[in-house]
Amino acid sequence: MRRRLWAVGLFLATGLMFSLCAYAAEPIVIGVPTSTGFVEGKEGLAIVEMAVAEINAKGGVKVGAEKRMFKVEAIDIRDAAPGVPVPEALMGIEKLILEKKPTVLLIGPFRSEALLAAMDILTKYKVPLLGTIAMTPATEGKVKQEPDKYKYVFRTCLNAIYLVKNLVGTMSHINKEFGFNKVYIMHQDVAWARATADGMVKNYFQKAGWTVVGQESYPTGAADFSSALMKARSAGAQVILPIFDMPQSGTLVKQWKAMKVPALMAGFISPLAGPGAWKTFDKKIGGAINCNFELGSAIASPKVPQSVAFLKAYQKKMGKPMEAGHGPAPTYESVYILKEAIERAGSLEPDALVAEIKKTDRSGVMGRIKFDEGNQAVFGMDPKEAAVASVFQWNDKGERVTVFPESIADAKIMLPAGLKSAK
Amino acid sequence: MLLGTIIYAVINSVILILMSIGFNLTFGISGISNFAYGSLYIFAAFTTYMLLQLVGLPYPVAALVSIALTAVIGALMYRFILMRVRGQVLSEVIATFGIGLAILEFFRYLGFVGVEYALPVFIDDSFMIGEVYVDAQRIIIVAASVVLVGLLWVFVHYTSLGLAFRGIAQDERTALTFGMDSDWIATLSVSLGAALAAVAATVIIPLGTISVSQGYDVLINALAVSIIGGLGSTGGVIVASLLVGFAQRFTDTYIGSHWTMIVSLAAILIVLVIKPSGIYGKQKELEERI
Amino acid sequence: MSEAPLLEVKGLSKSFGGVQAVNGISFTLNKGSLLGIIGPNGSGKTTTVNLISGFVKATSGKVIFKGRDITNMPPYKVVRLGIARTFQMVKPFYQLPAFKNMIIPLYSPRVRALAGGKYGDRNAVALDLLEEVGFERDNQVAYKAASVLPQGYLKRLELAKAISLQPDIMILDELFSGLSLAEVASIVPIIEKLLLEGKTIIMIEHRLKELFRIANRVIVLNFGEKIADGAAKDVMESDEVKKAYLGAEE
Amino acid sequence: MKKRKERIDRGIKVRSEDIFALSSWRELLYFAAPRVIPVAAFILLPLVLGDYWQRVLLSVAVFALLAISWDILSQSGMISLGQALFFGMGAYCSGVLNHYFGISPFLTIPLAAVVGGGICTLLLLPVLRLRGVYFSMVTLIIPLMLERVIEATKIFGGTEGISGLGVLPSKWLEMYILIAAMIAALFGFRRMMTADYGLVLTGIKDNDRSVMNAGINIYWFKIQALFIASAVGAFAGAMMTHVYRFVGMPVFALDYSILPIAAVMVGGPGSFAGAVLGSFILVPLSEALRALGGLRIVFYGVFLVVFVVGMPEGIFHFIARKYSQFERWTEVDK
Repeated sequence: MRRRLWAVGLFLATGLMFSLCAYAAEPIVIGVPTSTGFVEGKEGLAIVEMAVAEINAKGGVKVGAEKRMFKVEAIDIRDAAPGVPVPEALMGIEKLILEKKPTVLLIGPFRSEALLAAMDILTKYKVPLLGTIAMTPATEGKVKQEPDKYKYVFRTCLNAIYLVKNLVGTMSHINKEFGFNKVYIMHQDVAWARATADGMVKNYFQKAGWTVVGQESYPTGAADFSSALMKARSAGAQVILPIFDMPQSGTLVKQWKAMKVPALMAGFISPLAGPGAWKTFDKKIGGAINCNFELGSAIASPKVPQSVAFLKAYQKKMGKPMEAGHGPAPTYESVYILKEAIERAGSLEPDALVAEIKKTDRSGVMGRIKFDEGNQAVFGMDPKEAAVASVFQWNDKGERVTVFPESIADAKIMLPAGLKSAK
Repeated sequence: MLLGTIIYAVINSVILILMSIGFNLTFGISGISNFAYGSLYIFAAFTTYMLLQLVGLPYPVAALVSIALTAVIGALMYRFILMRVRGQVLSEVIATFGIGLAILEFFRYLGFVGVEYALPVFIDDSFMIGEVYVDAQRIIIVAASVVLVGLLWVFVHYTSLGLAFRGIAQDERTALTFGMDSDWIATLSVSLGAALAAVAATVIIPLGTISVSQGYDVLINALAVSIIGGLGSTGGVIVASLLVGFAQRFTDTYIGSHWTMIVSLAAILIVLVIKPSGIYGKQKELEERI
Repeated sequence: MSEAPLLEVKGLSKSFGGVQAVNGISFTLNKGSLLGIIGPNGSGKTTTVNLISGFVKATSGKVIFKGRDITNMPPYKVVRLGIARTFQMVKPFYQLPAFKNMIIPLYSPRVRALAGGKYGDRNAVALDLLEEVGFERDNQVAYKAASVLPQGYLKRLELAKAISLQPDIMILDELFSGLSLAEVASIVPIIEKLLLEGKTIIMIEHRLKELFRIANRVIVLNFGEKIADGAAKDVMESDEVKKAYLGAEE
Repeated sequence: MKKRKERIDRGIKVRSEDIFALSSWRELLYFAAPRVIPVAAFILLPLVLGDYWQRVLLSVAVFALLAISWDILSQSGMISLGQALFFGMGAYCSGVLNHYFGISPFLTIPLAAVVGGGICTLLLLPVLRLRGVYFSMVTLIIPLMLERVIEATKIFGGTEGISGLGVLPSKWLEMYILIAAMIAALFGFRRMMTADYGLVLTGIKDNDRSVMNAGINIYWFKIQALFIASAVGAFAGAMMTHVYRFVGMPVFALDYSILPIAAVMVGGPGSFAGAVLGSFILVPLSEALRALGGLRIVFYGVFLVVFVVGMPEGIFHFIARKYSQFERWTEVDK
């Protein structure tokens, strides 16, 4: 019994202690709940620290009169790992809020359902979140319905809707260039990917007179894509639209190349996003087209100098190039959005802060950032107008050439061997 | 289409065989079910990667070294942990499971995540077989596993150590009276199993990338195949792998990729209901005795 | 030809793989008799018992008990019908005290049925039963953990477990093996008492001397076949038996 | 010295032979203390704890229940590696009942316990025929595969799961229902396993042959044990579902399988108190260790190994001994 009471006392004490030292914290605390066990989370956290270092180096943030430093408090909520229950993630966020008393949260959950569930917690504790991973439009829906309840939830990264828009753009571009109109869709069997795939079919392929020769969804962890590729081949698909963010999807690329499927691989495959892919897939990815969700996430464009600088800075700090095609840029931006908002608001009072964040209008790494009434960063086709994604193609020299949107494109799409333009 | 499916079904089955044969062999010999199997697979993969990238060894060497290392790990695992709980199934299961968990999650914690972790294919080429292209790597896998199974068969049937293995497998007590050191045999069995996991990793991983979560998948596959085929029976593994492998590919092609998992689950449940000890189950006596 | 035999075994056979462990054994057993089954090692004695008590499935043949076919019935059903057995290798629950070892058989449906639903304190019953088989109450031996009991007591415990099931037939598998003469001598009366109570008993034994004192009929097995059946002394006269015992080599 | 020896003897008697325990108020005290104190602790804790640590206590209770259910199985000779199966089954049953049939949580939770338990038992029925490691393997596989099945068939909300489920009127009710359930399970099953019924179950584990030979149908008993255990787990799952108003594939997560086992191993198997104590140590610990992220899971793994190999008895027995000795000293002083 002694021991049991002890244990009780002990963990009461720790609880107390935590909260005390949280109170004592002078600097402005940025909470970073994410899944550090995954590339997007790992690099995201590194980038928050990078941005914070930059800002602190320049003397910190001006809150009213006084200058204050940023301080990063990260927590691993593991929600990206398939085996982890949502409550686990929620508890992580709640713990971070209660013990580190952050002014704002960055990055946030990976899984849509986790983000949706987290919204109520954020409202409860009045902590703004600048999310940069989860992509479900459902959150904006909730924000629009009950603005003053859910006003704390922002998203600076691409959402599923904009992803569709970009892919649509790419597809129509391809269609214009080569007159292709037979597509085979392969996507991971998770909410956002499925939504994107269906969105593509409904909003574009059907309208634009494409024929969807096949659609295949793969459970996370699938490792053999031969049958779909065979189907694509025999159905004479000219374009394969993959939508994957699981590491195993690398296999798909290799198999696509190995099976010499005469079709353009254009979509999103997370392992293809970064420069490392060339080595990873031992040079077998030439011709693949990939859509990095935000400009600056592992891909830069000379037309937006900030993005180039950003990648350089990262390379310099980490000693290796960025790999995540989703998250980094908006994460970096979010820190600055926050800084500016705080300085405009002149206080850390949540509601005032939120109001200022909403007023954001800055042009940075991913172009120009403004929030719509759903607190979603507006994405467009021109970095001067809005934030942009970047669609690039791997050429056979192992370079990534931006091909879309036109505003930042460096070259035209080139076709893989064995595929003739339909024009 | 059909031919292509069959070809890839064969490949898929062979991959399953490679993934599960080591696990099954260990159990067949020493009755130890090594739940750390999947993590040994991943361990081998990362070791190879590191030897390749950091030390800069040529692939074959790196592969061999990591296979050897994994085998050693297996042996140590038995000597320092399993040996102390030998014979208590509960403890064996939990201990190996714990080890596996620790290894896998430790890799994740160390930040071995992301797509840069991959192994190169042996030969970067692919050939037209019938109607589909098959890449050299997959052909190598098939060849490798055929050779492997062959070697194992010879080893078990014609070498004295192999015979000793069979002796232990059939009747430990008697074997002991003939002066076999069962601990020694068990050590070998575990490390042999580990080595086989490593072999599987070094030939299969080049198909894609290394990811920690694969560790669990491999274990699950090994278990599924073993349960269907019958624990400890190599013949069972082969038959079960073919069964599951074909079932998966064909459902993939003709029904839908996401049904593949259901097929395997169904297979397991059906086998358990019809013949609980699996197709070639050696555990039959247990059934009768109870 | 008074009444139908209590137990009837017809052409019982069992082969493990190629080995014919038991080959077409038949015999009948009347109520109240004590049948001894003897034979050299590996002659199929224990297998026969396992076949009767359902622990091993028969390849062919029939076991009929009280006119009811119990061939290949699962052991627990056989016991419920009234055939209880002991094992050659006693495996008590070592960490439990002796009398707690009795609880499980006392918990069995058969006992509860015989007790007609209402049931007293099993511990008390257990202690009584153990006293019957020679766990003297005064020296508290019944409270000792099974792990510290000498072989003699473990065998007694095994016997008590069988008795507690109040069976019609008791099969005692090498009850005497590993016991000293004295111990055997002290157990024999218990068995005689059981006989007087009208129990039917099958004993597998190597200790022929002791067996012949109580057995009124003996079956001799060799290589899974019945080579002799009859009163103890006649059986030992048959030269086939002599051959089996003395010259089992050729 | 002699006196001390006497005390030890009696201590051991008090611990082991409950028959003799009720003979004097002192022994009664021995029994009362370790039962009353934790109960009191669990009843009072929520009142003193902050919002967040209340949540933690909640999951302590949940994992304690899962651990208890694991311990029931292991004491009956079945080693489960898939407590998540029970948990998830309960979670989905209550979730579905509540969402599709609009039944109130007060009904769905008990229903889920029974139905979920039943389904799990049916699923595992074939394996009971086999000894050894089969049970572990199948229990490990089935939940992970069920995830895939739900993912594929998109039933019950597929990957998104079902959210916005009904909740119990107040968080205090949630808290105390769980705590009450845990305490009830703890003492109830302790009693059960020491009674003749439990003796049979442990008998099956130690030597099924001789249990069969007592005319007892061991399948039937194994089935009962399995049902009891899975019902307990399902109950935990159902509670959690309504606490978080959400049920989805993650309820079959490996976490729910690992943590309970780790808890039992740390606390000590064979005495449900160990299971409770284990989760009472591990869950808060893992919360405190959250900063370490994934490393926590590594710790669980290590815990499993260390305790299985080094201290198979678990902490509980150790503490229990210390406790009884200490208690006797104070008595002498009185």
